[in-house]
Amino acid sequence: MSEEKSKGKVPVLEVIDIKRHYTQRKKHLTADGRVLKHAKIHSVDGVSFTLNAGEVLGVIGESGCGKSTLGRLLVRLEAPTSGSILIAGHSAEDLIRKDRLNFRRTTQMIFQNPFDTFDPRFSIEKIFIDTLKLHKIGENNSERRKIVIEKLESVGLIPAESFLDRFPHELSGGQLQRISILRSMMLEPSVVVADEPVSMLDVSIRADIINMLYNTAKEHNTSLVFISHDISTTRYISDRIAVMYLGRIVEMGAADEVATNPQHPYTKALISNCASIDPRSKHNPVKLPGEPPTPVDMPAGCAFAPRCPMAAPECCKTGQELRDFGAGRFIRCMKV
Amino acid sequence: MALLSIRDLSVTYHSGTRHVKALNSLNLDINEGESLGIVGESGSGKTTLIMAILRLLPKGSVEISGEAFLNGKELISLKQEELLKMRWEEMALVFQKSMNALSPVHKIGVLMSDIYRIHKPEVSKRDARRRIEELLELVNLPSRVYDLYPHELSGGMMQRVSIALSLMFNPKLLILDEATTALDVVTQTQILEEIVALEKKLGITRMMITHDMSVVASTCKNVAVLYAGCLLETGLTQDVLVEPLHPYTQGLIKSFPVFDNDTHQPLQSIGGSLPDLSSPPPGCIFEPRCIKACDMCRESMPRLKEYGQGRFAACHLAGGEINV
Amino acid sequence: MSRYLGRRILTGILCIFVALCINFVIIHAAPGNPIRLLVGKDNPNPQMIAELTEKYGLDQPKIVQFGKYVGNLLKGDMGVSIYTNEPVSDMIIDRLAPTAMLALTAAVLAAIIGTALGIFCARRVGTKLDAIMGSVSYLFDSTPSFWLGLMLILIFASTLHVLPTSGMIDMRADNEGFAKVLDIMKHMILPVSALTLTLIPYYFRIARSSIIQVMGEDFITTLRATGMPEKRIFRKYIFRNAILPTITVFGIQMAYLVTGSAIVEIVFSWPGMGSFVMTAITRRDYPLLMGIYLVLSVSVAVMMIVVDVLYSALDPRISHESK
Amino acid sequence: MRLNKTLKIIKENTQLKVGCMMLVILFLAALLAPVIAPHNPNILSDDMVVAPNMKYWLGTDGLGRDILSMILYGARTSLVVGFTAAMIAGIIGTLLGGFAGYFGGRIDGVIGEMINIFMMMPTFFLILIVVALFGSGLFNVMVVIGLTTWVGNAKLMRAQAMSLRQRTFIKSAESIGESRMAILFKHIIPNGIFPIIANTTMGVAGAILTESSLAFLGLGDPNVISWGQIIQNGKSYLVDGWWMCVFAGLAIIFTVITFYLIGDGLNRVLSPKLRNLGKEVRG
Amino acid sequence: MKKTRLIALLLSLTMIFTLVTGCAKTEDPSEKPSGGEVAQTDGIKRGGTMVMAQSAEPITLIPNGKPDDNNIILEQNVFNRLLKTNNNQQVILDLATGYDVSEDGLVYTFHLPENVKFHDGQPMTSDDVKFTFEEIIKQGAFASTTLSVIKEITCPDDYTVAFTLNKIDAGFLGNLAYNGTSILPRHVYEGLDWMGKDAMVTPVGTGPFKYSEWNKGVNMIFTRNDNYYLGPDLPYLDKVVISFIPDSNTAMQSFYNGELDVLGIIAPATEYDKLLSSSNIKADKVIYPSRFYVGFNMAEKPYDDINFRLAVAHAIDADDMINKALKNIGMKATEYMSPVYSWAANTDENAKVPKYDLEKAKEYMAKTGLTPDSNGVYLKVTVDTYNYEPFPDMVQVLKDQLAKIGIEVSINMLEYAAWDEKVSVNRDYTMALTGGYQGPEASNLSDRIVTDGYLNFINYSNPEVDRLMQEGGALPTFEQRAVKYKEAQAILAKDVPMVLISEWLGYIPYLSYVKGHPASADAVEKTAFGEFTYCWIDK
Repeated sequence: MSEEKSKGKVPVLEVIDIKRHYTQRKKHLTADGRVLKHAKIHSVDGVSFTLNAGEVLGVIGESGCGKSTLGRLLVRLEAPTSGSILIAGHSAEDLIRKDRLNFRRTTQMIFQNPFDTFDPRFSIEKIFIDTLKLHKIGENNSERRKIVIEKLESVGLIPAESFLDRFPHELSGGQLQRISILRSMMLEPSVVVADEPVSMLDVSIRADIINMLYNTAKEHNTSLVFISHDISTTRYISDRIAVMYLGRIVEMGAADEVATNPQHPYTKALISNCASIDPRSKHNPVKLPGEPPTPVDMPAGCAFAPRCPMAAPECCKTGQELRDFGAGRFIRCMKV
Repeated sequence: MALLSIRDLSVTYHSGTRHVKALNSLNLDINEGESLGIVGESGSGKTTLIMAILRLLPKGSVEISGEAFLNGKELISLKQEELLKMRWEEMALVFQKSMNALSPVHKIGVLMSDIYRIHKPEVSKRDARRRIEELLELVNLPSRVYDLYPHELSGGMMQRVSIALSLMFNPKLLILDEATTALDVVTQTQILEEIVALEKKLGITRMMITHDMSVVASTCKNVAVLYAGCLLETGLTQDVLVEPLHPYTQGLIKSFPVFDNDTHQPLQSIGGSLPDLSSPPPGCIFEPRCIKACDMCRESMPRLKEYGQGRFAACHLAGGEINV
Repeated sequence: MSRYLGRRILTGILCIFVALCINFVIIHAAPGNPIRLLVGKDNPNPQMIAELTEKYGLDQPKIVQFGKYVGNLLKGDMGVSIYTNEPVSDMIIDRLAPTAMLALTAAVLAAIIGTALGIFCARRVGTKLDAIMGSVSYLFDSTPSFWLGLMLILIFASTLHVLPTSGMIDMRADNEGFAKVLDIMKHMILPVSALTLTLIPYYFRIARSSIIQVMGEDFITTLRATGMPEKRIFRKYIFRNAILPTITVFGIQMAYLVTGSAIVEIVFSWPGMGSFVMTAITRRDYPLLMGIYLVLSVSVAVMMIVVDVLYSALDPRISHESK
Repeated sequence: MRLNKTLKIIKENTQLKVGCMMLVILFLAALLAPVIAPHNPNILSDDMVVAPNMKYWLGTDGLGRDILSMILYGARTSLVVGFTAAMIAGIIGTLLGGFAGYFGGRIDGVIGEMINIFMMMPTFFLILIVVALFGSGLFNVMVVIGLTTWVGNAKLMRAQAMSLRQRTFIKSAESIGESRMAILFKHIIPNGIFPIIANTTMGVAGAILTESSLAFLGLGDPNVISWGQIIQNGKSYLVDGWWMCVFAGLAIIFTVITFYLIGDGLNRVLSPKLRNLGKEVRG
Repeated sequence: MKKTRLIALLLSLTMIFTLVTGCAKTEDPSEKPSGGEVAQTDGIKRGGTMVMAQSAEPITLIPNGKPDDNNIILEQNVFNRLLKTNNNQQVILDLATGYDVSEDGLVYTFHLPENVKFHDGQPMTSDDVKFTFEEIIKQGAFASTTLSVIKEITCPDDYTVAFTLNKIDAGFLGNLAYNGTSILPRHVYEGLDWMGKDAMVTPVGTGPFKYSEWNKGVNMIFTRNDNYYLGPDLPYLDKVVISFIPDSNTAMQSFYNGELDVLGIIAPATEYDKLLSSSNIKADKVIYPSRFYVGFNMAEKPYDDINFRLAVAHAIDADDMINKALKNIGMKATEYMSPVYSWAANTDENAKVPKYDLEKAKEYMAKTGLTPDSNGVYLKVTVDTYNYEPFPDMVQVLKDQLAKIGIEVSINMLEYAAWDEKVSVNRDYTMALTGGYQGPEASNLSDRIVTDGYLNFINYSNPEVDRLMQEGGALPTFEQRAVKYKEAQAILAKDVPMVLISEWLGYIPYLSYVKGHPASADAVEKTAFGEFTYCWIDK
């Protein structure tokens, strides 16, 4: 991990063993409005990685694996239970304490649901202008408006003026997601986290969003964390891929490497189950017995062991380390 | 012979002054023992189609025209009593939101055996329970599920319960409405495989509705592409997905990232968005978004035309010629 | 469950205590001196006032008074009325019974009639009848119960002379046994009607809307798709699911039973808590007032917990089990 | 543009339509009372307990005041009491509920317990005792009703804020750098306020009913004319002067229905669940 | 002299239960009427139940304990006193068969009948009488203040009891005849805490009716005492039921509905026309020594200004007030002394209450030195009054009348206890509309007007009046006292410390088939208020 550091290059984002534990609250409200407590959940359980400027890291995993929590931790929508996040070598904790606005500007997030990303009561113009005003970009509103129009046109939302007066519910999901990306990028962040940015969109328009995200990130030399359950898409956009299972990274490496040559049994299963639209392609999906796990009762040993087709008795006993296999490849399995 | 044939089925929703034509003269056939995947994005009328066939659309504000024959019986005009008998015995359904598909305050087994005894009132409660446990076993669920409440199961398990429920009377036609969409890839593949295996075993004809073409690609013999209430293309899956005739199908396939390919072939979207169905374009329904659209497309809606064995497409330009 | 219940009871007690403090402050901060009232303004014997003030401990600092009150309360003693020297608890029980009789009858009737009408209309949504019933429910919902009571008196008692206007029993008749019950029932007709009529819309709307809501649930579609006849779906599934809110409302209604019927009781001179509270207020009978408010707070707290427990018993989705 | 939209919404919802029409009548009655009232309601004439006739359309009360004029002027009192009390309850409820629901944690704990405590208070008796003990001026009545009836609003707002804080646009606002306070006032409250608006509208009706109940118990403000007081006075003439109670009661019912209708209509229009019903069917 | 047990908190109801005693009309108790006589005349019907309403429940069952308006019926029917006040407010014999007064006027000797038994069967003797009065004084019961002149009580024999007084007290007999002096059996009431925990002990007396049951909040039932000493015919009724109906309008409806035989509460003023015009209802009129008046806080400006008070006095039209607010059930107050004590009233023209004269009022107003604003309003005042009938209506009329001389009234209606604290105790007010009992003796006027009078919340102080009132109270005969009182009234007429409006009139309605009601002509002389010994139902 310290590879880049030794080269004298400070990574844009460095995540060191962050954990996020919840005490699960049942979503049931009692008559008097209290929330009832439940068990402890290890949503993110010791994740570490680094990310360089302009790099795209894809994070894949099934629902409940903690990938969305990881995303929220990275942009500090939630505070980690332990561990630290360094942005360009500075602790996020310090940054946010010293200058919250500046920190927010540095890290941005693209959300899954574009239909809900904007306050439904605000026009697109107000959404943009408010953001710019908050971050003291532009001298006055007419100048800001000019900036916004320019940006909108650059991503093909033409004529830009016609969008400004409209309200979020009057736009399609694709348009909204583009506006969302645009707004984040306007702040020139160094890290952008995109949490399933296309999963709510129709298949026919996903590609545009993916492409736009990729292009703007590269253009601004922004580091991108792309969170998704869709391996094909993730592979398409990512430089590197991290596979998560029950709050931990089980495998990480260059996108093509992980995709074509998965090593961890879970990654293998995931990729073998990966859907294809070519009816001619034959694939023999690896079956995983048992139910998809919940991070409530974590097994003592390897978290994947109960479902692992190659699990040995010792897998259930001792935890696994994320081992470095060189060339940026990390795998958390003793069998590899 | 076609188990289900749909003829000129149209559904219009009326609300105030708006009239939304959710299904527009749909024609479809499913042969016995085959499987049909209906692909469509949101707003394409997939769910409306099922609801219309099952006669579950709300009365009053909805207008249905056309016919749908199941095993020779016309469903749209069928009498209520006969319909009640046909439901579930001849056609069963697995719902999209399986979590909400069962009464939350009743135990799964109790509800299932109650349903069982609608069509088999003579069966004792004990026998009903045995049958239900059998069904649960069939979908790889432990029999203790019988005494659980829906909220106590995970999404995958509930989906299995839904499937078990739908197989209760070995229906001739099994309809799956986005039945696996909410599930994880691994679970989804597993359940789909189980369904395919079961239908072979029980001789069930399957109609599957989804927006995920990869699901269709791996499990369906035939595919129909639905867009804005119109059937644009249909045929054998291996034909349609490999060599799509309709520009919409082509666009869909291009926007799907291909995994097996090593190269970063750029993805493409279909520009624009769904037309307003209360005032559809005068010509081809897909014309506003079609990159190939010509003048003719703006004038008239192309009709479904056969291009070989069971292969249909509705496009003026399909097959490189102009179809009038 | 028991842990949850324990927690609820604990917080309930805390809330009751705070409510008690607030009541104490309000009651004692108010102008007026119960001893002056007791002695009468024409008999302002200062010595007697001083003696009585001391006797009831009203000369002590308020905080000491409050401490003593709470101390006695913990021993199960709610004190005695400054006026009658009777134990507050006995006095309240004496008055609570007629109130409960009146209000319970009304609440049960309203729940049954309202729910039945709600179901009736829910199955006819959009029809003229539904619209008419809806309007009528607005009408009764908007009618102040005291006014309705007056109108009932005007029509049935003063004009038609068919029903008694006030009280609980016929003073002249020496009814015993069943005749007495009948007599009480006759006296209950008007006040119960006034209460019931104003409560019905409540249940009507809850039942109607929850049934409409449940009818729109996905699982109803499932049941329809299975070929289950509508009647059976309704009886076994819609009703069972839709009745839950009604039960909650009924429980909460129970909690506010006393306050809800107070004003109607006053209109009909029903010997319940309504006029009792008014008298206690005018007399500044501190222990009695504190007692009444305590009983009311406790009954609300208890009903809330009961509703909770009942609800979790009826709705398996809600469980307070700590695994 | 927005006005047109509002008008359209009102037109499409029967309850709102009828309610708004009734509200206009009420407001006109209250505003134009000095113009349209046939008599000065404060003047005690010598025509006491006169049944409705051509001179006194709705008769007179025991002191010779014209009931119609009193009812017209009474509309002012009812509206003032209703709106002020409901506004107080609405503002307190919104703020407390908003804080509790959005910030959660300990703040929520404290406010939650406050809500519990207030729920256990026998509200009407509390109002009764405070007004009886500390004076029955209109100001007292309004404030006391307002201070004791915010609980419902707080619970609604709390639930709203709790669900809103899960919404993407709140997280989005946070990630864009807005402060929590700004988000509360800029996004949470404005977006969650609709049920509170509807509930507050109902609260107006509730406050009017409470005020009339108090007046009926003899705890009205004698310096203003209120419908409850007309009934309280008229109750002595129930049989021989039925018109006093009957008409004033009808005025109360009219007003209360108005606000119930509007509240219910608003609920229907503003409730996202019901609003989206049409969309869902299309699926 | 404060003998009344009135609790003013239920002022309106109070009046009816309290009757004037003392020397108002006569100094000599009249001859004891013999019970048998009436009974023998024209076909009296025995038996039956009589139902009456009462607004509130008793707070004690010991008639001599705490002051309680609501146990009057109990006191009058379950117990007897030595003497009683009849419904014409004359002192007559009750248990006592006669009495002698010593030459020096300090020893009163009473003779008791020999056949009197308490309800528990024990005979009543002079010892019980001695016990009763000693205990009243010992326990500090409410009659103890007025009976403090008693020096010693002796029992020469079982049926004779003698009271020795400290000093001459012309009101002594009246005090004995007043409430709180019922003869209680020693064997039951000895050792009990009358004022406290034992207040609810089951009553045992000698009266015509026995305490039977009390259904809390519902009713209290009295049944016939078959061993009543006036013997076997009396009382005529089998049962008397008090029905507790807090709301007077509801009570009226019950009464009209025939659910009550005797209304028992003060009828709302609005009902009088109907009551008086109804053929099957009888309503007997009673004047109480109680009057409605407007008081000024004379410690404050401009109320210390005689011109201002005169302006108000002339601006108040009592006839209008009586007509509108009191529904004609009032009597214009003309003198500063209650007409009940006519012997003490100064009927001189220049000692009378100012008459309504709007022009004069305006003149006086102009003289106050206040300046009217553009609307002609000289000043805004707050009038504190009670929130129960008839004050709310009266204050509205007052507001209307004062508006005519440029006084804008803001009404502050209070519950009695709050009014008491604000006005009587704290004297934190400007003007007050009030009423109040000014009996049971003429001298009670001083409570409201002498400098240290405990009801002098108007802060009136005139040494001359103080002196005259004190002297008047200490003189032995009415003639002597009347001189002083009349002189004081003349001064009051000059100072106008209060504006008297009306006397308090009451009607006691009952259905006409009720015979022998205490208020009726055939029983008024021989029964006390609320005593139903001679009542019978003619139906």
